[in-house]
Amino acid sequence: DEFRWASTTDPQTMDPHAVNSAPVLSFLNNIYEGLVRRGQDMSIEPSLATSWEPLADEDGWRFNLREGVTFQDGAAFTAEDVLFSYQRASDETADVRSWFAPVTEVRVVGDYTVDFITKAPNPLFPDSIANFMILDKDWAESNDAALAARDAENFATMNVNGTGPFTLASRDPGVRTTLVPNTAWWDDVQHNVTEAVFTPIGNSATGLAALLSGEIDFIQPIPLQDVAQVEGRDGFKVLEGEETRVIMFGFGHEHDTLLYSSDVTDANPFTDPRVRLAAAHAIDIASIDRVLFRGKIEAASQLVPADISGFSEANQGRADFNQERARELLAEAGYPDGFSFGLKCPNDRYINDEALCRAAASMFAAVGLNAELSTGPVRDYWPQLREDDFDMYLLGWSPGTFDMEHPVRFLLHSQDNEKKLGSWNFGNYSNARVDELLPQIQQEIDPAARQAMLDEVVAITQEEVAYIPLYTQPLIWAAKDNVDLTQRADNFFMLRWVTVN
Amino acid sequence: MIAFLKRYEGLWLFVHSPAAIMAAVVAVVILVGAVLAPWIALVNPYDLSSFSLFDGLLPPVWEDGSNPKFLLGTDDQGRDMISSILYGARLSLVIGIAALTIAAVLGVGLGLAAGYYGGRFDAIVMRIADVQLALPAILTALLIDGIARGILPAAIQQDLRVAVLTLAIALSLWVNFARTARASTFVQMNKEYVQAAIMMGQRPSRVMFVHILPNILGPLLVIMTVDLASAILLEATLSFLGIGLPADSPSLGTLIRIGMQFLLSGEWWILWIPTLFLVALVVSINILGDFLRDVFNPRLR
Amino acid sequence: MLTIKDLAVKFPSRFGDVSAIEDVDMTIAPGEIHGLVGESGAGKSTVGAAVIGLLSTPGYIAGGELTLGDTDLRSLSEQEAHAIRGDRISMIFQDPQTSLNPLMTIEDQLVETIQAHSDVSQGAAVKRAVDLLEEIGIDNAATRIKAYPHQFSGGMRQRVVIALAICTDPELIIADEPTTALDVAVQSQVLDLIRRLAKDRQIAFMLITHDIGVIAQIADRVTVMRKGRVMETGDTEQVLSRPTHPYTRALMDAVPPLDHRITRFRTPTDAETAPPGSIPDNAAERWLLEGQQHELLGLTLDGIHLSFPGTRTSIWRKPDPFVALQDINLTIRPGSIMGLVGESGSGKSTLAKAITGLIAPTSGTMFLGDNVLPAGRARKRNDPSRQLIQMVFQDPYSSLNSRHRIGDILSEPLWLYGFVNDAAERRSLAAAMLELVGMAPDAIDKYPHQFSGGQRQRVAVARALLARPRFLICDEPTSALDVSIQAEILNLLKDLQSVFGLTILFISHNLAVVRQMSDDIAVLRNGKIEEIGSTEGMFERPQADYTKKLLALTPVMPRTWQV
Amino acid sequence: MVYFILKRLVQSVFVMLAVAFLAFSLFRFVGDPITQMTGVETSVADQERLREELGLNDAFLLQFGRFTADILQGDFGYSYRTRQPVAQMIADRIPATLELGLVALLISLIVGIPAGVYTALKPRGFATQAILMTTLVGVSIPTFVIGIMLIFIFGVQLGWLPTFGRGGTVQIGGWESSLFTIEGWRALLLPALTLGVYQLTLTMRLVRAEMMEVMRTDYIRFAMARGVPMKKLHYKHALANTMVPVITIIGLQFGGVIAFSIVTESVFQWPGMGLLFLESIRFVDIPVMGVYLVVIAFFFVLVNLLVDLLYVAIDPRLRVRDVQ
Ligand SMILES: Nc1ncnc2c1ncn2[C@@H]1O[C@H](COP(=O)(O)OP(=O)(O)OP(=O)(O)O)[C@@H](O)[C@H]1O
Ligand SMILES: Nc1ncnc2c1ncn2[C@@H]1O[C@H](COP(=O)(O)OP(=O)(O)OP(=O)(O)O)[C@@H](O)[C@H]1O
Ligand SMILES: [Mg+2]
Ligand SMILES: [Mg+2]
Repeated sequence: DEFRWASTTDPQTMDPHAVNSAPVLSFLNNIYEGLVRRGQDMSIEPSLATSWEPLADEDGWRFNLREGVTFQDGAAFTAEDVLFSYQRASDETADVRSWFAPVTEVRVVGDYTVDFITKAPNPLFPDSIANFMILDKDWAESNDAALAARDAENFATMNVNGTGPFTLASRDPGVRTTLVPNTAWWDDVQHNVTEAVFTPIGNSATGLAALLSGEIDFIQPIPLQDVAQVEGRDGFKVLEGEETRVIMFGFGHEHDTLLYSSDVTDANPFTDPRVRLAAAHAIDIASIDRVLFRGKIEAASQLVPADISGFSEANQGRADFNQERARELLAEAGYPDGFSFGLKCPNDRYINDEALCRAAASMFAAVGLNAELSTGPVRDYWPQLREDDFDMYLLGWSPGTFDMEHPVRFLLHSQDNEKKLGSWNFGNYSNARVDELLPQIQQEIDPAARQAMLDEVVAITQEEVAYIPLYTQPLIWAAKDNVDLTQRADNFFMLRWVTVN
Repeated sequence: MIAFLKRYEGLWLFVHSPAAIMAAVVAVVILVGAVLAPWIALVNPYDLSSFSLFDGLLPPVWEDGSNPKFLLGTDDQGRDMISSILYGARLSLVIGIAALTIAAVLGVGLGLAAGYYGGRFDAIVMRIADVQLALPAILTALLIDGIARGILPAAIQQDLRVAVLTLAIALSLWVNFARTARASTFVQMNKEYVQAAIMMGQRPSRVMFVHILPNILGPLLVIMTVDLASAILLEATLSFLGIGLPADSPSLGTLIRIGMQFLLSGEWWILWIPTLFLVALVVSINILGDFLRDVFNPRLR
Repeated sequence: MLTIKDLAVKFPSRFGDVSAIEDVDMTIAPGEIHGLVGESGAGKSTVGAAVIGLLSTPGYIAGGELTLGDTDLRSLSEQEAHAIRGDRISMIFQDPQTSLNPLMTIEDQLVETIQAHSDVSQGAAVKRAVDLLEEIGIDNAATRIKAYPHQFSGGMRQRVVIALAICTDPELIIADEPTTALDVAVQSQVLDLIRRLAKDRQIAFMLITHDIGVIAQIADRVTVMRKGRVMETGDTEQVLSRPTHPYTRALMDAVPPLDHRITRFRTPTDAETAPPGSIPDNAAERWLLEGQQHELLGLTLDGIHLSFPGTRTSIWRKPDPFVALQDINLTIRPGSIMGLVGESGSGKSTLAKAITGLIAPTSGTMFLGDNVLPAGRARKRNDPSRQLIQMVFQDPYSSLNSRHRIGDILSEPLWLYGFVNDAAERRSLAAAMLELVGMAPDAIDKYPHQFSGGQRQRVAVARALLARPRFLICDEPTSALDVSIQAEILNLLKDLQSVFGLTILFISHNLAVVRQMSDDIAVLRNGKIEEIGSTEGMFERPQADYTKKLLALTPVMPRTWQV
Repeated sequence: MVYFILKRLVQSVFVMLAVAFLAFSLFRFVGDPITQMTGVETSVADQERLREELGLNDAFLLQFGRFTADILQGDFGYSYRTRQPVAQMIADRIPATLELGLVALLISLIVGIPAGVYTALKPRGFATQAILMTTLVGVSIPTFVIGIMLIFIFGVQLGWLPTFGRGGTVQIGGWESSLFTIEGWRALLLPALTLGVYQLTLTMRLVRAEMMEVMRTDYIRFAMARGVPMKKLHYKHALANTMVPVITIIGLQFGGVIAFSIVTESVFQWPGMGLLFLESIRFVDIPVMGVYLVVIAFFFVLVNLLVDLLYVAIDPRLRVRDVQ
């Protein structure tokens, strides 16, 4: 059946290697496939590779490829295509090349066998390439699309040739994109979609109106406050879940002084863990949940939600809402009357981000932490964070690999440009032990030992209040009642699980 | 009494125009409320400790589940609607009036000079006006906002958002003043009193500001009122597009923008009460503008 | 045929109903030209508008009878009244420049009017329109009819207006100042046309004017109005030569005669307007006399040439300049009054502006006394001539800044030229000057709009005098005023000139006025001086053809009628 | 005439260059395109390299010079966001915006002019007061609120009209038009109305003021005095003369229509230039923003030129050549 859906952002390109952004990867996962893929529960399962195992004599992984798979133009899928796609995706022009940072070489072993050689043991490598999509070598080369489009468009920007369940029927960027099923798909078809039309709708009220008026069958996401409205209407349903994204406050750990304070100008109180803990105690997560999120969030204790691998079961506690304690801690740290500081937040990045920050500022103020709130669009938010232009900031993090190692690498390890570590650790939280543990975690094959190390990292960073984890961001999708679909925790929407009744 | 009123024709007209009286009452009430906001408002939206998320989303008193403390309910931050609106009107009016003043000074000054000197100077001013017109208000706002962000130290940017926005609105309004002032000045330039003044050897600045300006004030005043309304609306629109004020400095426009999120969710008051308020304000300013237009129209005298 | 009885018209105003006219009685017979005279605001136009049913809102007829033939005009419905307009009653307005729709051709306007009232085909209507234009003296009517109004001259336009008024064969035409905006030559043509139409077609005319000369020339009967009431009505000859009403008599006295010079106009001696010099020991007078640093100053213009740049319409061709003044040589003797006459557009005001430095001549030299007078921008703001030369403008309504108080207006020259540095002193001097020009000193705190045109012109004169000028330019100072008020202003100017010994350039298009005022006269036409000489000489023995023609065409009262 | 047009064109080039310059200087401050172009995991070094490649590290004037030089050669560059040619992206979106703007303008004229005439002729009537008040309230509500309200009333509650997009479009010589299908018109109605409300009020008030002025002129009184039928008087004589000044203002307001179409397009997900511009701002897509502004300036200049020509067409006094 025809299926029409909407989301806020249009995928900018049809080239799977040009842009590493969720809208693009999510959309193209319907068209292209990788060696492995994620199932409904986010677990890794075979896709173009039927099986994989660590190499015996060197660090790396061997992938055994599926035979008999053809691209949508009819060409056969072979190991050459994997090698080609690797080269393409790890080229300078590609935005996804960081996935292959640990890889030193890819070897075609046979028509249907490929080896990925890594610098060091890398137990998580297969997990990290779930979004690595394979193109046909001949198609790309003969259409001048051997490299990802960077400055100008190329053939792959507007055209596709994947192995996946759907293929592109028409594309009008920013307006509508139509997919039709790939009749030659190798896997069992679970959907009954004959044509799928995607429309980006930027304004959430408009999107909801489009759903309620029946012009679209499904929309992702809808605003939290409208859940009741949709549920209350006949013929519509809301799908609620939790994204893997944890929202947190970060601090300017390495700043000597506050940038935005009107009273404390010669020191940075946030270098004192007691102050950071005080801030954590000031947050009334229950009220945030009730008023801002209508009871749809889960409080977070660490930088990943509970169902992510590596989650530290041992450290599930979080600083409770305790204004008394917060004031005490401030007094202990030498700020009995509190102080003022600057709080930076984006206003178009996370669900209710601006409202959250306003509420948090008000909660901080109640214990004497007077936040000067400054919000702005994300387009100049990141540059500000990169320039260290904050005292405290809001950040959401979704582990791309669905493993705890990801936030440790990006958010907890000290900044290290050379090794490309700690690149989103804007406040440069730095702990020698954490830095020491990260490479070990990355290489440890034994799950228990690995978990122990992760537990240690979480314990340290909780102890030091490196961040204040707040909650896991909810995922709210809405659809017509007659549509069955699967909501995956990474907020990817897979057409192959859609059935229209 | 009649004699007094006859002397002040505008006043006489005023007491005989119920619409104008009503508009004036509404405008004055809003104005007074805005000025007195710090003293009469229940909470101060700028003082984060004066309200609490705990009180969030309470409906107005006539609905179930309300808290009599908050007559018109609270928003998603727990701010009293009445207080937010009073402070919001305060900010909107400050921005509107300030933007208007800048626009008027700039526009009238340039327009007067263009009309007075004519020739090349006039041509240059009018081309600049064309450039301004070709850059719609929204884009001007973006430009100013962007430049301010680029050149001002981050620490004061937030404090200057209001100033930046004001300037942006002012820039998009000055052309109106300049064109009107220029056209009226052209008319006045042919009037004999101006020629008399020039002939006597008076300074150009004196001719422009002492002689001509008072005579072209009428149409300018009308533009002022109409543009005050547009300035307030423009601010709301810019906020909607995300280039206006941050949510914690609630202008009427920001309140409406925030309220838009609750259009469907059942918390109607968060959107509709500020909207109603804005409409009342803008309509009454416009009515007063129309009224002024009548007063200044010599044909209706 | 038209009978007006006890007509009253009221205008509801912000302060209650105001009676514009009351108890107006008048009858007009077919073919009769009925003159309606009176000062401004007397209600002349209101009578006309009431008859044709076009009172400007919110005016209404409060009482009386209006009958045309056997139709009671007051009982008509809105539609019926509109049907009568054009069909039986037409109207001609004062200004031919604004009476025609600028966006439609003459043909369209004529045809639409003809078709509105008679059921004729387009072709027939066009033919009738062409015939009509020819009849009223437009050559080449068949092609000219395609033109737009702006392509016609003023006189032709007024003829078109008349053609529009008569194209439906009305019984009555109300002509509201039909010639006031026209030159004498054109005026006489239009008046001839009206006379002919009245005679040939038996159209009745209600001719509203304040020019007694025009009335004297063509009106059969005349009605004199004042303040909304009829003062006197009767045969033209009787009313003008043997007025029974004192007001009519006063009005006649104020009419300047063309054929002889009178020293002073007789005006009703009003306490308010005591002649200057009669006020004993006036402070302003003393101040003026003691401040005369210069002896009498004359002005000489030598070969003045002035052209305006034309508007550019092509990239390749430089536009032809418009020559406004050519080779003007003129000497104004110290202490004399030089009259400057000429039709509209002849360059009179341009000459005045050149002398005041508002515009610069293209070539030629000007001398004030023995000194060269710098031209245009070359004249510094503090050049002494700025003070020595002052001007009284034509339009008393725009020559005073309506946003300034009279006191401020009068103090300005005192302050500007550094005569008096003390504000209080300036004020008392201004008050004294008001007295000198015949106004109550309490005027000092009022605004110009609180005064009549004549009073404003007095203020303008006062402002000019307060600069202690030696040379005064009066650019049609009375053309916007009623005859009676004109007489007062002219008297004032004469008196001031004799007391202070000013040299005056007196500009007017009214030959009769110039004759009363000036010692010498220059006649200007198309930017060239046609003739120049002493006033008496010129009026008695005009040399140039143009001057002769002007004199012949100016409507005058027959000498025998004059009181 | 030719001289006049040429003169306007020269002035127009100046205006466009100035707009381009201003526009270009603004982009430096909108945000950082690089962080928007790359993913979370892209390393700082890779970002730097990209920045260098795009010439973003060059001096401002150099960048501007390159931008204008390219445009003058007909090269509008490529979008940072989609990597498509900007010229094509904009060209694809022009029809949507123009049709929306023109229909909005049309609505404002079709409704505004008669309403203006009516309220001018019956200045004290009850209907007049009602019309004036309604429109006043109409323009006092921010555009975006009106748009969403219309969507919910006519799209969701009544289900009469679509809530977003352009509906059915057909290609006519490369021009994607929604004016030739019922669906297209249904989709166009609400956005055009939203966009037109402000213009409508403005047009109405202008026509009303001018009309009242014109009705007092001598030539109207004279036309009345010679019995020209009332209808003709109002709609031929008075209205034509009213339109002369009204056209200028409406022309000038076209810039406003285009500007506010940004808001309308974003509310109705109308795939026009305004929506593209907003997206481009979000992604700091400098080439697209630059070309957009130049195109807007071009439209503005074009409309002004048209207005001048229209002026000449309406008003014979301006046909200098004809004067004999
Ligand atoms: N529209 C109006 N509203 C109020 N009063 C009016 C109006 N029109 C005329 N009047 C009044 O009616 C009186 C007569 O005016 P009217 O125009 O008939 O005078 P007039 O004799 O034609 O004067 P003029 O020679 O200046 O044309 C004046 O006092 C004027 O104030
Ligand atoms: N600034 C100007 N630019 C171009 N032409 C002008 C300008 N000023 C005046 N003229 C033209 O110069 C001619 C003379 O004008 P001027 O005002 O001197 O006439 P006038 O004799 O005073 O007429 P009136 O009796 O109507 O006042 C007119 O044809 C006029 O159109
Ligand atoms: Mg009159
Ligand atoms: Mg003149």
